[in-house]
Amino acid sequence: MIDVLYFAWVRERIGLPKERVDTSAATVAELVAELKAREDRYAAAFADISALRVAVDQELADFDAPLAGVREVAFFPPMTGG
Amino acid sequence: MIDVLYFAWVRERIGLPKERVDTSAATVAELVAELKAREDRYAAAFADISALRVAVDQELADFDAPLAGVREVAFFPPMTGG
Amino acid sequence: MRVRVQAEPFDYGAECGAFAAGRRDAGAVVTFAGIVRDDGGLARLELEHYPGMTERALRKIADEATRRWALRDCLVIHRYGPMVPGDTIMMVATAAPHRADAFAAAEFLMDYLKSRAPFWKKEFGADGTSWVAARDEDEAALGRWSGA
Amino acid sequence: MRVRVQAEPFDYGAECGAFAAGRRDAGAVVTFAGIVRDDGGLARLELEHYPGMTERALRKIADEATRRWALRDCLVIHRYGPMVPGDTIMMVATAAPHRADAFAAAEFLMDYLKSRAPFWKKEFGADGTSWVAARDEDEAALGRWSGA
Repeated sequence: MIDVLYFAWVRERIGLPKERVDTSAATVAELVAELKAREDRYAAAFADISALRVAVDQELADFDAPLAGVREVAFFPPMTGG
Repeated sequence: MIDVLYFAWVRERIGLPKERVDTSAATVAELVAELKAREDRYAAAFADISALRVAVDQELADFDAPLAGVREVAFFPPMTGG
Repeated sequence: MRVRVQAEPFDYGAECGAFAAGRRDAGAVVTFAGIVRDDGGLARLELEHYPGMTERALRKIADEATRRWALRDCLVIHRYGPMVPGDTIMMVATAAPHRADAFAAAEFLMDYLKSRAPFWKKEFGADGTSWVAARDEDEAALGRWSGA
Repeated sequence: MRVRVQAEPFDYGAECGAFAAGRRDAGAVVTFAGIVRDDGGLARLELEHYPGMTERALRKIADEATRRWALRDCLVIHRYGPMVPGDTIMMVATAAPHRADAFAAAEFLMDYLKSRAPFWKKEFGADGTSWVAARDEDEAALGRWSGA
Protein backbone atom coordinates (compact mmCIF):
# COMPACT_ATOMS: atom_id res chain seq x y z
CA MET A 1 0.00 0.00 0.00
CA ILE A 2 1.32 3.43 -1.01
CA ASP A 3 -0.04 6.87 -0.12
CA VAL A 4 -0.50 8.78 -3.37
CA LEU A 5 -0.80 12.57 -3.10
CA TYR A 6 -1.92 15.10 -5.70
CA PHE A 7 -1.30 18.85 -5.69
CA ALA A 8 -2.44 21.95 -7.59
CA TRP A 9 -4.26 21.20 -10.89
CA VAL A 10 -3.42 17.49 -10.64
CA ARG A 11 -5.41 17.41 -7.39
CA GLU A 12 -8.25 19.37 -8.99
CA ARG A 13 -8.36 17.18 -12.09
CA ILE A 14 -8.37 13.92 -10.15
CA GLY A 15 -10.71 15.36 -7.54
CA LEU A 16 -8.95 14.34 -4.35
CA PRO A 17 -5.77 15.30 -2.47
CA LYS A 18 -4.71 11.85 -1.32
CA GLU A 19 -5.57 8.17 -1.55
CA ARG A 20 -4.13 4.83 -0.50
CA VAL A 21 -3.31 2.68 -3.50
CA ASP A 22 -2.86 -1.08 -3.42
CA THR A 23 -0.29 -1.61 -6.13
CA SER A 24 2.47 -3.94 -7.17
CA ALA A 25 3.95 -1.40 -9.59
CA ALA A 26 7.73 -1.58 -9.58
CA THR A 27 8.30 2.02 -10.68
CA VAL A 28 6.56 5.38 -10.65
CA ALA A 29 5.92 5.00 -14.38
CA GLU A 30 4.13 1.68 -13.79
CA LEU A 31 2.03 3.29 -11.04
CA VAL A 32 1.09 6.08 -13.46
CA ALA A 33 0.05 3.48 -16.06
CA GLU A 34 -2.16 1.72 -13.48
CA LEU A 35 -3.80 4.98 -12.41
CA LYS A 36 -4.40 6.12 -16.03
CA ALA A 37 -6.23 2.84 -16.71
CA ARG A 38 -8.63 3.44 -13.85
CA GLU A 39 -10.81 6.35 -14.98
CA ASP A 40 -10.90 9.28 -17.40
CA ARG A 41 -10.03 11.83 -14.72
CA TYR A 42 -6.75 10.00 -14.05
CA ALA A 43 -6.07 9.66 -17.76
CA ALA A 44 -6.65 13.41 -18.11
CA ALA A 45 -4.37 14.29 -15.19
CA PHE A 46 -1.54 12.10 -16.44
CA ALA A 47 -2.04 12.77 -20.17
CA ASP A 48 1.21 14.76 -20.50
CA ILE A 49 3.86 13.37 -18.19
CA SER A 50 6.35 16.06 -19.25
CA ALA A 51 4.09 18.65 -17.55
CA LEU A 52 4.31 16.76 -14.25
CA ARG A 53 6.81 16.33 -11.44
CA VAL A 54 6.97 13.48 -8.95
CA ALA A 55 8.25 13.16 -5.40
CA VAL A 56 9.01 9.80 -3.80
CA ASP A 57 8.97 9.84 0.00
CA GLN A 58 9.10 13.64 -0.17
CA GLU A 59 12.17 13.85 -2.41
CA LEU A 60 11.99 14.90 -6.07
CA ALA A 61 12.44 11.83 -8.27
CA ASP A 62 12.27 10.60 -11.86
CA PHE A 63 9.39 8.63 -13.32
CA ASP A 64 11.59 5.54 -13.53
CA ALA A 65 12.28 5.63 -9.78
CA PRO A 66 11.66 2.24 -8.07
CA LEU A 67 8.78 1.90 -5.59
CA ALA A 68 10.19 -0.91 -3.39
CA GLY A 69 9.82 0.12 0.26
CA VAL A 70 8.28 3.48 -0.68
CA ARG A 71 5.49 4.84 1.55
CA GLU A 72 4.48 8.02 -0.28
CA VAL A 73 4.38 9.21 -3.88
CA ALA A 74 3.22 12.69 -4.91
CA PHE A 75 2.32 14.10 -8.33
CA PHE A 76 2.19 17.81 -9.12
CA PRO A 77 2.96 20.43 -11.79
CA PRO A 78 6.30 22.33 -11.87
CA MET A 79 6.64 24.34 -8.68
CA THR A 80 6.00 28.07 -8.49
CA GLY A 81 7.12 29.20 -5.06
CA GLY A 82 9.05 32.30 -4.04
CA MET B 1 42.25 80.65 -6.44
CA ILE B 2 41.25 77.04 -5.99
CA ASP B 3 40.01 75.27 -2.85
CA VAL B 4 42.19 72.21 -2.34
CA LEU B 5 40.85 69.48 -0.04
CA TYR B 6 42.63 66.50 1.49
CA PHE B 7 41.05 63.36 2.96
CA ALA B 8 42.10 60.32 5.00
CA TRP B 9 45.89 59.79 5.19
CA VAL B 10 46.53 62.54 2.65
CA ARG B 11 44.91 64.97 5.08
CA GLU B 12 46.91 63.54 7.98
CA ARG B 13 50.20 63.65 6.10
CA ILE B 14 49.75 67.23 4.92
CA GLY B 15 48.29 68.24 8.26
CA LEU B 16 45.22 70.13 7.14
CA PRO B 17 41.85 69.32 5.58
CA LYS B 18 41.54 72.28 3.21
CA GLU B 19 43.39 75.31 1.93
CA ARG B 20 42.98 78.01 -0.70
CA VAL B 21 45.73 77.83 -3.28
CA ASP B 22 46.72 80.66 -5.60
CA THR B 23 47.85 78.81 -8.68
CA SER B 24 48.17 79.17 -12.41
CA ALA B 25 48.52 75.40 -12.93
CA ALA B 26 46.76 74.31 -16.09
CA THR B 27 46.14 70.72 -14.96
CA VAL B 28 45.82 68.69 -11.78
CA ALA B 29 49.28 67.23 -12.43
CA GLU B 30 50.79 70.73 -12.57
CA LEU B 31 49.05 71.61 -9.30
CA VAL B 32 50.51 68.48 -7.71
CA ALA B 33 54.00 69.48 -8.92
CA GLU B 34 53.57 72.95 -7.37
CA LEU B 35 52.40 71.49 -4.06
CA LYS B 36 55.22 68.91 -3.93
CA ALA B 37 57.78 71.69 -4.36
CA ARG B 38 56.42 73.54 -1.32
CA GLU B 39 57.40 71.37 1.66
CA ASP B 40 58.43 67.84 2.62
CA ARG B 41 54.96 66.96 3.95
CA TYR B 42 53.44 67.69 0.52
CA ALA B 43 56.25 65.79 -1.20
CA ALA B 44 55.55 62.84 1.15
CA ALA B 45 51.78 62.95 0.55
CA PHE B 46 52.15 63.08 -3.25
CA ALA B 47 55.18 60.76 -3.48
CA ASP B 48 53.19 57.95 -5.16
CA ILE B 49 50.51 59.38 -7.41
CA SER B 50 49.25 55.88 -8.31
CA ALA B 51 48.10 55.52 -4.68
CA LEU B 52 45.96 58.65 -4.96
CA ARG B 53 42.65 59.63 -6.46
CA VAL B 54 41.50 63.12 -7.42
CA ALA B 55 38.14 64.82 -7.68
CA VAL B 56 37.62 68.04 -9.63
CA ASP B 57 34.56 70.02 -8.57
CA GLN B 58 33.35 66.91 -6.74
CA GLU B 59 33.61 64.55 -9.70
CA LEU B 60 36.30 61.87 -9.99
CA ALA B 61 38.88 62.95 -12.55
CA ASP B 62 42.27 62.09 -14.02
CA PHE B 63 45.51 63.81 -13.08
CA ASP B 64 45.67 65.37 -16.52
CA ALA B 65 42.28 67.05 -16.05
CA PRO B 66 42.35 70.82 -16.86
CA LEU B 67 41.84 73.33 -14.05
CA ALA B 68 40.34 76.22 -16.07
CA GLY B 69 37.23 77.45 -14.26
CA VAL B 70 37.59 74.85 -11.51
CA ARG B 71 36.65 75.88 -7.95
CA GLU B 72 37.55 72.78 -5.95
CA VAL B 73 40.13 69.97 -6.21
CA ALA B 74 40.33 67.10 -3.70
CA PHE B 75 43.05 64.48 -3.16
CA PHE B 76 42.50 61.23 -1.33
CA PRO B 77 43.40 57.52 -1.28
CA PRO B 78 41.22 54.89 -3.02
CA MET B 79 37.78 54.88 -1.40
CA THR B 80 36.67 52.27 1.12
CA GLY B 81 32.97 52.82 1.73
CA GLY B 82 30.22 50.31 2.04
CA MET C 1 20.21 28.15 9.62
CA ARG C 2 16.45 28.45 10.16
CA VAL C 3 13.48 27.54 7.99
CA ARG C 4 9.89 28.49 8.74
CA VAL C 5 6.79 27.48 6.75
CA GLN C 6 3.62 29.15 7.99
CA ALA C 7 0.18 30.41 7.07
CA GLU C 8 0.46 33.49 9.31
CA PRO C 9 1.79 36.79 7.98
CA PHE C 10 5.25 37.77 9.21
CA ASP C 11 6.83 41.18 9.71
CA TYR C 12 9.58 41.49 7.05
CA GLY C 13 11.12 44.58 8.64
CA ALA C 14 11.20 43.04 12.12
CA GLU C 15 12.74 39.84 10.71
CA CYS C 16 15.43 41.83 8.86
CA GLY C 17 16.22 43.82 12.00
CA ALA C 18 16.44 40.74 14.21
CA PHE C 19 18.54 38.89 11.63
CA ALA C 20 21.14 41.67 11.36
CA ALA C 21 21.11 42.74 15.02
CA GLY C 22 24.39 42.71 16.88
CA ARG C 23 26.38 40.72 14.33
CA ARG C 24 30.11 41.20 14.83
CA ASP C 25 31.09 38.14 12.78
CA ALA C 26 29.44 39.07 9.47
CA GLY C 27 30.02 42.32 7.61
CA ALA C 28 27.33 41.64 5.01
CA VAL C 29 23.61 40.89 5.32
CA VAL C 30 21.42 40.39 2.25
CA THR C 31 17.65 39.94 2.39
CA PHE C 32 15.05 39.24 -0.26
CA ALA C 33 11.29 39.66 0.07
CA GLY C 34 8.78 38.23 -2.39
CA ILE C 35 5.62 40.32 -2.57
CA VAL C 36 2.28 39.52 -4.23
CA ARG C 37 2.34 41.72 -7.30
CA ASP C 38 -0.79 43.05 -8.88
CA ASP C 39 -0.23 43.15 -12.59
CA GLY C 40 -3.74 43.90 -13.61
CA GLY C 41 -6.79 42.51 -11.96
CA LEU C 42 -5.35 40.06 -9.45
CA ALA C 43 -7.83 39.88 -6.58
CA ARG C 44 -6.11 37.22 -4.53
CA LEU C 45 -3.69 34.34 -4.59
CA GLU C 46 -3.87 30.91 -3.01
CA LEU C 47 -0.55 29.27 -2.22
CA GLU C 48 -0.73 25.50 -1.93
CA HIS C 49 2.16 23.49 -0.53
CA TYR C 50 3.16 19.94 0.42
CA PRO C 51 3.39 19.80 4.22
CA GLY C 52 6.41 17.82 5.30
CA MET C 53 8.19 17.91 1.98
CA THR C 54 8.22 21.72 1.97
CA GLU C 55 10.27 21.94 5.16
CA ARG C 56 12.60 19.17 3.96
CA ALA C 57 13.16 20.84 0.59
CA LEU C 58 13.82 24.27 2.11
CA ARG C 59 16.19 22.83 4.69
CA LYS C 60 18.06 20.95 1.97
CA ILE C 61 18.43 24.12 -0.11
CA ALA C 62 19.60 26.10 2.93
CA ASP C 63 22.10 23.36 3.86
CA GLU C 64 23.47 23.42 0.32
CA ALA C 65 23.90 27.22 0.46
CA THR C 66 25.70 26.90 3.80
CA ARG C 67 27.99 24.27 2.28
CA ARG C 68 28.83 26.37 -0.78
CA TRP C 69 29.42 29.78 0.77
CA ALA C 70 31.01 31.12 3.95
CA LEU C 71 27.70 31.94 5.63
CA ARG C 72 27.39 32.83 9.28
CA ASP C 73 23.63 32.42 9.16
CA CYS C 74 20.70 32.02 6.83
CA LEU C 75 16.95 32.27 7.21
CA VAL C 76 14.04 31.23 4.98
CA ILE C 77 10.41 32.07 5.75
CA HIS C 78 7.68 31.01 3.32
CA ARG C 79 3.94 31.44 3.74
CA TYR C 80 1.11 29.36 2.30
CA GLY C 81 -2.64 29.93 2.07
CA PRO C 82 -4.61 32.95 0.86
CA MET C 83 -2.87 36.26 0.09
CA VAL C 84 -3.70 39.57 -1.59
CA PRO C 85 -1.56 42.01 -3.62
CA GLY C 86 0.97 43.77 -1.39
CA ASP C 87 1.30 40.82 1.00
CA THR C 88 4.77 39.46 1.67
CA ILE C 89 4.84 35.83 0.51
CA MET C 90 8.31 34.87 1.64
CA MET C 91 11.78 36.07 2.51
CA VAL C 92 15.34 34.85 2.66
CA ALA C 93 18.23 36.39 4.58
CA THR C 94 21.95 35.57 4.51
CA ALA C 95 24.87 36.80 6.61
CA ALA C 96 28.52 36.41 5.57
CA PRO C 97 31.86 38.07 6.26
CA HIS C 98 31.93 39.50 2.71
CA ARG C 99 29.17 40.70 0.43
CA ALA C 100 29.91 38.42 -2.55
CA ASP C 101 29.03 35.34 -0.48
CA ALA C 102 25.93 36.90 1.04
CA PHE C 103 24.60 37.95 -2.39
CA ALA C 104 25.42 34.67 -4.14
CA ALA C 105 23.85 32.58 -1.39
CA ALA C 106 20.66 34.67 -1.35
CA GLU C 107 20.30 34.36 -5.14
CA PHE C 108 20.99 30.63 -4.97
CA LEU C 109 18.33 30.19 -2.26
CA MET C 110 15.81 32.07 -4.37
CA ASP C 111 16.60 30.22 -7.59
CA TYR C 112 16.27 26.80 -5.95
CA LEU C 113 13.30 27.68 -3.84
CA LYS C 114 11.42 28.92 -6.94
CA SER C 115 11.74 25.66 -8.83
CA ARG C 116 12.50 22.99 -6.21
CA ALA C 117 10.33 23.74 -3.18
CA PRO C 118 6.78 22.33 -3.45
CA PHE C 119 4.65 25.47 -3.67
CA TRP C 120 2.00 26.23 -6.27
CA LYS C 121 0.28 29.56 -6.83
CA LYS C 122 -3.32 29.87 -7.94
CA GLU C 123 -4.49 33.30 -9.03
CA PHE C 124 -8.04 34.58 -8.64
CA GLY C 125 -8.68 37.56 -10.90
CA ALA C 126 -11.17 39.37 -13.05
CA ASP C 127 -10.70 36.75 -15.80
CA GLY C 128 -11.32 33.80 -13.49
CA THR C 129 -8.83 31.51 -11.81
CA SER C 130 -5.61 29.97 -13.06
CA TRP C 131 -2.58 28.09 -11.78
CA VAL C 132 0.57 30.11 -12.30
CA ALA C 133 2.79 28.39 -14.88
CA ALA C 134 6.46 27.84 -14.08
CA ARG C 135 8.67 30.25 -16.03
CA ASP C 136 11.39 28.89 -18.31
CA GLU C 137 13.74 31.58 -16.97
CA ASP C 138 13.34 30.19 -13.46
CA GLU C 139 14.35 26.70 -14.54
CA ALA C 140 17.19 28.15 -16.63
CA ALA C 141 18.43 30.18 -13.65
CA LEU C 142 19.42 26.96 -11.90
CA GLY C 143 22.01 26.29 -14.60
CA ARG C 144 24.35 28.99 -13.36
CA TRP C 145 24.94 27.13 -10.08
CA SER C 146 25.89 23.78 -11.52
CA GLY C 147 29.54 24.71 -12.04
CA ALA C 148 30.03 26.20 -8.57
CA MET D 1 15.16 56.98 -5.55
CA ARG D 2 16.43 58.27 -2.21
CA VAL D 3 19.93 58.85 -0.85
CA ARG D 4 20.74 59.69 2.77
CA VAL D 5 24.18 60.48 4.22
CA GLN D 6 24.14 60.89 7.97
CA ALA D 7 26.13 60.56 11.20
CA GLU D 8 23.14 59.22 13.16
CA PRO D 9 22.46 55.49 13.46
CA PHE D 10 19.47 54.22 11.49
CA ASP D 11 17.16 51.28 12.13
CA TYR D 12 17.89 48.74 9.37
CA GLY D 13 14.82 46.63 10.16
CA ALA D 14 12.49 49.62 10.21
CA GLU D 15 13.95 50.88 6.91
CA CYS D 16 13.48 47.45 5.29
CA GLY D 17 9.91 47.26 6.53
CA ALA D 18 9.03 50.76 5.33
CA PHE D 19 10.73 50.17 1.97
CA ALA D 20 8.76 46.99 1.26
CA ALA D 21 5.47 48.06 2.82
CA GLY D 22 2.38 47.94 0.65
CA ARG D 23 4.14 47.52 -2.70
CA ARG D 24 1.80 46.14 -5.33
CA ASP D 25 4.00 47.15 -8.26
CA ALA D 26 7.17 45.24 -7.31
CA GLY D 27 7.29 41.53 -6.58
CA ALA D 28 10.92 41.61 -5.47
CA VAL D 29 12.71 43.60 -2.78
CA VAL D 30 16.42 43.13 -2.07
CA THR D 31 18.27 44.80 0.77
CA PHE D 32 21.91 44.84 1.81
CA ALA D 33 23.33 45.94 5.17
CA GLY D 34 27.01 46.60 5.79
CA ILE D 35 27.96 45.95 9.40
CA VAL D 36 31.19 46.81 11.26
CA ARG D 37 32.91 43.45 11.55
CA ASP D 38 35.26 42.62 14.37
CA ASP D 39 37.95 40.38 12.98
CA GLY D 40 40.25 40.47 15.93
CA GLY D 41 40.83 43.44 18.14
CA LEU D 42 38.90 46.18 16.36
CA ALA D 43 37.82 48.65 19.03
CA ARG D 44 36.21 51.23 16.79
CA LEU D 45 36.08 52.65 13.30
CA GLU D 46 36.05 56.23 12.07
CA LEU D 47 34.36 56.82 8.73
CA GLU D 48 35.49 59.99 6.97
CA HIS D 49 33.64 61.32 3.95
CA TYR D 50 33.61 64.26 1.54
CA PRO D 51 30.47 66.29 2.29
CA GLY D 52 28.79 67.42 -0.91
CA MET D 53 30.59 64.99 -3.18
CA THR D 54 29.30 62.00 -1.22
CA GLU D 55 25.66 62.82 -1.92
CA ARG D 56 26.44 63.58 -5.58
CA ALA D 57 28.33 60.33 -6.04
CA LEU D 58 25.63 58.21 -4.38
CA ARG D 59 22.88 59.91 -6.37
CA LYS D 60 24.81 59.35 -9.60
CA ILE D 61 25.23 55.64 -8.80
CA ALA D 62 21.56 55.29 -7.88
CA ASP D 63 20.54 57.09 -11.10
CA GLU D 64 22.70 54.72 -13.12
CA ALA D 65 21.09 51.69 -11.42
CA THR D 66 17.64 53.07 -12.18
CA ARG D 67 18.65 53.58 -15.80
CA ARG D 68 20.02 50.04 -16.22
CA TRP D 69 17.32 48.00 -14.48
CA ALA D 70 13.52 48.07 -14.23
CA LEU D 71 13.49 49.42 -10.67
CA ARG D 72 10.38 50.72 -8.97
CA ASP D 73 12.43 52.24 -6.18
CA CYS D 74 15.87 52.33 -4.66
CA LEU D 75 17.29 53.57 -1.37
CA VAL D 76 20.84 54.20 -0.16
CA ILE D 77 21.70 55.16 3.43
CA HIS D 78 25.35 55.62 4.44
CA ARG D 79 26.67 56.76 7.80
CA TYR D 80 29.89 58.56 8.62
CA GLY D 81 31.69 59.25 11.91
CA PRO D 82 32.59 56.90 14.76
CA MET D 83 31.25 53.32 14.86
CA VAL D 84 31.91 50.14 16.84
CA PRO D 85 31.70 46.45 15.84
CA GLY D 86 28.09 45.38 15.28
CA ASP D 87 26.99 48.86 14.12
CA THR D 88 25.23 49.11 10.77
CA ILE D 89 27.37 51.32 8.51
CA MET D 90 25.10 51.50 5.50
CA MET D 91 22.31 49.86 3.54
CA VAL D 92 20.88 49.70 0.07
CA ALA D 93 17.42 48.53 -0.96
CA THR D 94 15.96 47.90 -4.40
CA ALA D 95 12.43 47.06 -5.57
CA ALA D 96 11.64 45.60 -9.00
CA PRO D 97 8.92 43.54 -10.67
CA HIS D 98 11.28 40.54 -10.91
CA ARG D 99 14.08 39.33 -8.66
CA ALA D 100 16.89 39.32 -11.25
CA ASP D 101 16.67 43.11 -11.60
CA ALA D 102 16.41 43.71 -7.86
CA PHE D 103 19.48 41.54 -7.14
CA ALA D 104 21.59 42.91 -10.00
CA ALA D 105 20.83 46.53 -9.09
CA ALA D 106 21.64 45.97 -5.40
CA GLU D 107 24.98 44.36 -6.28
CA PHE D 108 25.75 47.13 -8.74
CA LEU D 109 24.99 49.79 -6.11
CA MET D 110 27.28 48.04 -3.63
CA ASP D 111 30.13 47.56 -6.10
CA TYR D 112 30.11 51.20 -7.20
CA LEU D 113 29.54 52.60 -3.75
CA LYS D 114 32.53 50.63 -2.41
CA SER D 115 35.01 52.09 -4.89
CA ARG D 116 33.43 55.28 -6.20
CA ALA D 117 31.77 57.02 -3.24
CA PRO D 118 34.16 59.16 -1.17
CA PHE D 119 34.31 57.28 2.13
CA TRP D 120 37.43 56.20 4.00
CA LYS D 121 37.60 53.88 6.99
CA LYS D 122 40.15 54.25 9.78
CA GLU D 123 40.42 51.39 12.24
CA PHE D 124 41.37 51.77 15.88
CA GLY D 125 42.50 48.47 17.35
CA ALA D 126 44.87 46.78 19.76
CA ASP D 127 47.74 47.23 17.27
CA GLY D 128 47.16 50.95 16.85
CA THR D 129 45.36 52.79 14.07
CA SER D 130 45.36 52.26 10.33
CA TRP D 131 43.49 53.38 7.23
CA VAL D 132 41.69 50.48 5.58
CA ALA D 133 43.29 49.73 2.20
CA ALA D 134 41.08 49.37 -0.85
CA ARG D 135 40.78 45.73 -1.92
CA ASP D 136 41.76 44.72 -5.44
CA GLU D 137 38.64 42.52 -5.58
CA ASP D 138 36.47 45.59 -5.04
CA GLU D 139 38.02 47.43 -7.96
CA ALA D 140 37.86 44.26 -10.08
CA ALA D 141 34.17 43.81 -9.23
CA LEU D 142 33.35 46.94 -11.25
CA GLY D 143 34.51 45.19 -14.42
CA ARG D 144 31.49 42.94 -14.56
CA TRP D 145 29.15 45.90 -15.12
CA SER D 146 30.97 47.49 -18.04
CA GLY D 147 29.31 45.27 -20.64
CA ALA D 148 25.77 45.73 -19.30
